[in-house]
Amino acid sequence: MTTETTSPAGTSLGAEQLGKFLYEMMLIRRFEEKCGELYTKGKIRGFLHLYTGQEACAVGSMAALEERDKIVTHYRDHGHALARGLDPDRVMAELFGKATGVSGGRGGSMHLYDVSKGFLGGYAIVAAHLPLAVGLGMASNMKKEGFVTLCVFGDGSVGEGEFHEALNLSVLWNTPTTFFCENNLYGMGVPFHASLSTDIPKLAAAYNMPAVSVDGMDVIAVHEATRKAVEHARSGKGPYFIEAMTYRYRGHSMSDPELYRLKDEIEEYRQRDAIERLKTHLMEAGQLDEARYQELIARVEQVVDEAVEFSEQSPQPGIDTLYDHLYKEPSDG
Amino acid sequence: MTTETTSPAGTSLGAEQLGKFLYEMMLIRRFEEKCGELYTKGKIRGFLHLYTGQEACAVGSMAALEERDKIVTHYRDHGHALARGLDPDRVMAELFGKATGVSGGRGGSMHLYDVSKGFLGGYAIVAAHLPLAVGLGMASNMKKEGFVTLCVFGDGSVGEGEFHEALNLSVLWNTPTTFFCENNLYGMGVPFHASLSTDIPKLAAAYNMPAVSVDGMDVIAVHEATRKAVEHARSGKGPYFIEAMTYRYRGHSMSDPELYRLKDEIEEYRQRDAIERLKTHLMEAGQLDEARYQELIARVEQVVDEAVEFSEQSPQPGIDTLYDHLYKEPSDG
Amino acid sequence: MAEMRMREALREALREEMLRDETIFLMGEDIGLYGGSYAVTKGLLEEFGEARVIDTPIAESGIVGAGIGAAMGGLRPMVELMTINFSFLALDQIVNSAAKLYHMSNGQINVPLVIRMASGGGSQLAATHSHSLEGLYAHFPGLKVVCPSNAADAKGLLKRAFRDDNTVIFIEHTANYAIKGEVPDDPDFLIEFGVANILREGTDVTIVGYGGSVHQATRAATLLEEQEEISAEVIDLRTLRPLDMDTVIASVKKTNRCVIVEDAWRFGGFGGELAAQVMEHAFDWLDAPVARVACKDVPLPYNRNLEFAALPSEEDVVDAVLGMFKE
Amino acid sequence: MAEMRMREALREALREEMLRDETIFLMGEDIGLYGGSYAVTKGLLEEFGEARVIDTPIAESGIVGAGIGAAMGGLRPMVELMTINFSFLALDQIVNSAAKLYHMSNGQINVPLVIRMASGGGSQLAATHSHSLEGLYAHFPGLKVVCPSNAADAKGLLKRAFRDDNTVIFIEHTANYAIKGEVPDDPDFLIEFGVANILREGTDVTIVGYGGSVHQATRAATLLEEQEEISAEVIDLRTLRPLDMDTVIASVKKTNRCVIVEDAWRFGGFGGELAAQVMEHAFDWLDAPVARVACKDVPLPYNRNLEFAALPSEEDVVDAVLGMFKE
Ligand SMILES: Cc1ncc(C[n+]2csc(CCOP(=O)(O)OP(=O)(O)O)c2C)c(N)n1
Ligand SMILES: Cc1ncc(C[n+]2csc(CCOP(=O)(O)OP(=O)(O)O)c2C)c(N)n1
Ligand SMILES: [Mg+2]
Ligand SMILES: [Mg+2]
Repeated sequence: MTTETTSPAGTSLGAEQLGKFLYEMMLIRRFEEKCGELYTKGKIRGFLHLYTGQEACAVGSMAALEERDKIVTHYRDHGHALARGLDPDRVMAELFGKATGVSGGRGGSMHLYDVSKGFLGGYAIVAAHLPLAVGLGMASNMKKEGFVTLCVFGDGSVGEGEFHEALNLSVLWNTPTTFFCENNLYGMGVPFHASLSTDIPKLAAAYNMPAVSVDGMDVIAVHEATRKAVEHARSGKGPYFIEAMTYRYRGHSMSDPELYRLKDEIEEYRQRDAIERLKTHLMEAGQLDEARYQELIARVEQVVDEAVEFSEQSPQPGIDTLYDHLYKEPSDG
Repeated sequence: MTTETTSPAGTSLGAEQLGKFLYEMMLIRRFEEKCGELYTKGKIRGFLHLYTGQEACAVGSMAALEERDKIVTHYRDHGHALARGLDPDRVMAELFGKATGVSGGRGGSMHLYDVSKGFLGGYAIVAAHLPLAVGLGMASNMKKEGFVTLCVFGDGSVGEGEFHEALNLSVLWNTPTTFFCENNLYGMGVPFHASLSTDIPKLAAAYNMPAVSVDGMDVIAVHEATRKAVEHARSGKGPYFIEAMTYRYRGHSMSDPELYRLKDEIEEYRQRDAIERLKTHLMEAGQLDEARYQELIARVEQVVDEAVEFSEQSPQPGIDTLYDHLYKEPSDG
Repeated sequence: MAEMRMREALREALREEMLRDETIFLMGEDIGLYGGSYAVTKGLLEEFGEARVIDTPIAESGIVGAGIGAAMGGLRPMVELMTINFSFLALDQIVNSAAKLYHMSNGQINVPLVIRMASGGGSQLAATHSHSLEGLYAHFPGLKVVCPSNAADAKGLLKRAFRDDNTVIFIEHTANYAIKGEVPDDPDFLIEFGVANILREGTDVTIVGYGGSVHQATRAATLLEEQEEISAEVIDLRTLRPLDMDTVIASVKKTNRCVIVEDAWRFGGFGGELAAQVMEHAFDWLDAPVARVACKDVPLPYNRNLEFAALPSEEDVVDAVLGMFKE
Repeated sequence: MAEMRMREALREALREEMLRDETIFLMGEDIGLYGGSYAVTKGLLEEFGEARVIDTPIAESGIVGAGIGAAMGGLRPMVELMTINFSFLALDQIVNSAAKLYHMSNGQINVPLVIRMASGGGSQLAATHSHSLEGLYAHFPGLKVVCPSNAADAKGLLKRAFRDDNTVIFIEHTANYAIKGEVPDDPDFLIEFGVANILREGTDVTIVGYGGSVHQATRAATLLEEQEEISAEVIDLRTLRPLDMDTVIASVKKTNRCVIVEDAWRFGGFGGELAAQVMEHAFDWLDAPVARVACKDVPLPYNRNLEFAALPSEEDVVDAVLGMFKE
């Protein structure tokens, strides 16, 4: 196990790529803030888990994937969906429960899917998708399709039995899987050291797979680590484990009274905000100026507004579709 | 993680203790051989998992416990029951399904219980008793009773999610638990390296508990290791992990066609037989002679014969007891 | 008597029982610092401390197993599984250890364990988070299954659960948490298991519900009286195991008609058991087949309209009753 | 046609389907080197190699999850869970992922997975190892549940399962493995799901069974004919989901009496669903309440006499039928 950090200065990533990172992180940030507002207004219902603070994780990791690769993630999945290039209109429409949503309004916030993008879902049962990622890896190996599966989950998931079963199976069967743990320090209200007796990468390494810890508030560090992990998988070397140390600015879900942490802590992490850091770096490197930055803000604002507008205008799924998609029939093609 | 071995010469155990070990191992051996015969005759039914070959594990570990301590083990549990001092008559009667059996004929081979001996059961769902051991440790801590729980399981259990959950919980909650893994190289027909991506003590150590590997065909080594683990627990230092490398001479259960291993391998392990080794040592040390050994053989034979006789003579539980012990009522005391 | 919500009544039960019996402790996911995901355990960590209110990792099988072990060791643990949806992961421990040890050990080991969990649909939590599994648990001999429908029952039944020597599966419908009611403050207020509650007397039809579905039953009874002049008797089962069929059968012998309302999927749900038992014991009294109103047999969709369409409503109950009078 | 045991018919089905479709592979506990704990997969490792016959660790949740993932990735896996008793540990994967993904993804992701497991009591394996959970699985929308009672059906249904685009829970009663029968060798011999089989025609009473209990039903029918001159029609449901109630209802409308036989515990078992549906659809035809013969509501004891007393027997079925004629 090694801990990896990078400096923006030392990266091989070009200005265009970094600009894209900045834009995507800003989009997710704004999208999530809007979701928070819409929840309060009753436009979005059910459980809603916002991703603000963790943007670097989704953006840095997804950029390391190819089109053929697959993603399975947890219920805090809007960021991953957007970073993977799912249509913001259709992601938002899903949160509205509309027929145009990525899951036809059936899944809601915790269950986003877009197979055309290899986005195989948000999973709402903690750690349940880890074995799925192993199975996808078996398929990639057996069909010699060379796709890698990125499997995203939180620190709280590490205590579940399926974490153990999946890591063991993936090493045994040498599956092209990148396990990506977003350690945001809490599983709901429980600090991760109160739910795990050890360090996460130390445990992962014990299964005999490479395991690193990276600064999850640094999009470049996340990206470099994921690129390595994905290359490792693609070259037939099997699974790889990444712990990204990050932080969520909002409560666990919209109903979290946040009794368990202090405002100070949030403030401390905001000082290390991934968006601010990348912005400062780009400005210092002369790759971004205030005008261009304002443009990005405007563009993000517009995309989110359009997504809301699209969702408002979209139809509800018909009651007559209640029994749709219960079983796949041969006629479904 | 360290690997420990001992030599009989270097042990602090006295002749009496070692003689007791020899007798107990011989008793288990003979008891199991008899069970095998009785199964073929249809006297014992259901699943029967014999313990021959692994005697040193049960005998060495149980001797490290005090009366107040508790044991939970798996379905291959006759050896542990006998080593813990359960009445051979009543263990055998249980296998006959008789009312006088330790579980009243309800449990059978895989589900032996004797609460008066702190023997809290054989568990037939692989790894399901590991969390129970943690809970027993919580009770010991909360009630300040100072009892230690010895939790015995096989190498095949390590792949289960509950292994992970239990080890993590035990370290987090600092429970007085001794995890004792009898690595007999196979989980049914699967070699352990085909079901686990790593070494067992390496994995256990990753949870931040001491983990050792000992020669499970050496009763003294097993005993010393368990004594350390139990002291560790008793002094408030929490869980401890022991892997005992051992071997079962018979098939997994009576219905095992044994397609997966070669006779050679069995022969190889028989060369390291724990009973033979201790016998040789005691003879060389002048603590045992042939006459005394023959006496032991006769005694063991008699105990086993009496157990069979007792079981044959014992009554079947009455059909009218079918609904007994479904719920504990206040009147049950 | 004091007026309070069901969540507060549950909290009162926990507090009082913990004060009464030192061997009781609570463990579960986010029951401490977070205050419980449905705020039932709020304040208990502060009052009783970390030794008796334990935040656990997310490890359902492990913590239920630890609860069983602690019970075997002489304590009386309560494990909160947050929601019933996560209890699938602990089902082996519940069914193979908690429910069977007393039997398998020939009466040597009992498991006095209370497992609490929130249940039910209706909050747009979608398919993975909207299960109603009361009937599934009731199938297993060795378990007791409790599903309170109101604040007072919740308190009396939960207190009773802590005085049982067996494992009690205590299922709280999320829609009930905020419902207010008068709750006795006698620290020995207990409600016995296996005693159904006739919520409303009537003569024309018996409507049976439990947990969440009691409320559709009651509202339907009001509608039937107001709009159709049909007098419905409403029975709240309160516990599914033990099950008080005597009260139901006596009612059906009076009304000659029976509708069962439940939140679970209809197909293979507990309503089938109830309907079959009514037929077995009151066949000659029935003027119509026992009707079942239940969740449509689909995973619950997130979309509000679809979810509403899937869940049983008071209108569905009214329709079922009217159907019986038409024939 | 060739005569073989059910275990061999299952093996034939696996072989033929693997030869037909390269995307099919098998994984499970001890299906390879050991030859399968009930010898169903014996020889397949040798024939198809390690890539298509995979021995797994003992990790039920993990391997079922991996099967789901492999199915999502375009393969058609079969996961053998050794026995249904261990499937509790995989239940979350089965219910929350396999059964719901097609719905939750709005038809984007289907899970063509076959999960095979041995089931049932009667072998003195005691309480943890004697479950009958066919009805439990049938409760979950999104799953298909198959329980063959003989060699030919086992083959035709298992082959059919591999051609389904959904998750099929395939449950094999251990008492059936050794039963011999004539089995078609047409590689496209398929039995459609949702088509019950009338094993024996009769006019006085309809006896319904599935999986293991079909045999008690059939033996009871013989006894009834020989000893009581009662003509029983015996129906084997073959699949519980989809369920062919039409065949059952048509039969009951002819016989006016119905007995359901199942291996599961009576209370909350699938028999309740069947009884309720018979009442719902044939109320006016019934001369007596539908009777249920099932396992007594206790954990199955090891002792042979106690186990026999707990399990449903042909005598129990005969008694239930005679009870209907007495009234
Ligand atoms: C099996 C299971 N248990 C409990 C829950 C309830 N739950 C939802 S999210 C969560 C915390 C998960 O924390 P973590 O994995 O760290 O992810 P984060 O929310 O911090 O992103 C819990 C306990 C669940 N969804 N599934
Ligand atoms: C959860 C579960 N899965 C599968 C089984 C079937 N089974 C019984 S013993 C066994 C092998 C266990 O091997 P190991 O833990 O090494 O113990 P050993 O038999 O070698 O002593 C298996 C797979 C079971 N009893 N429980
Ligand atoms: Mg977290
Ligand atoms: Mg082993």
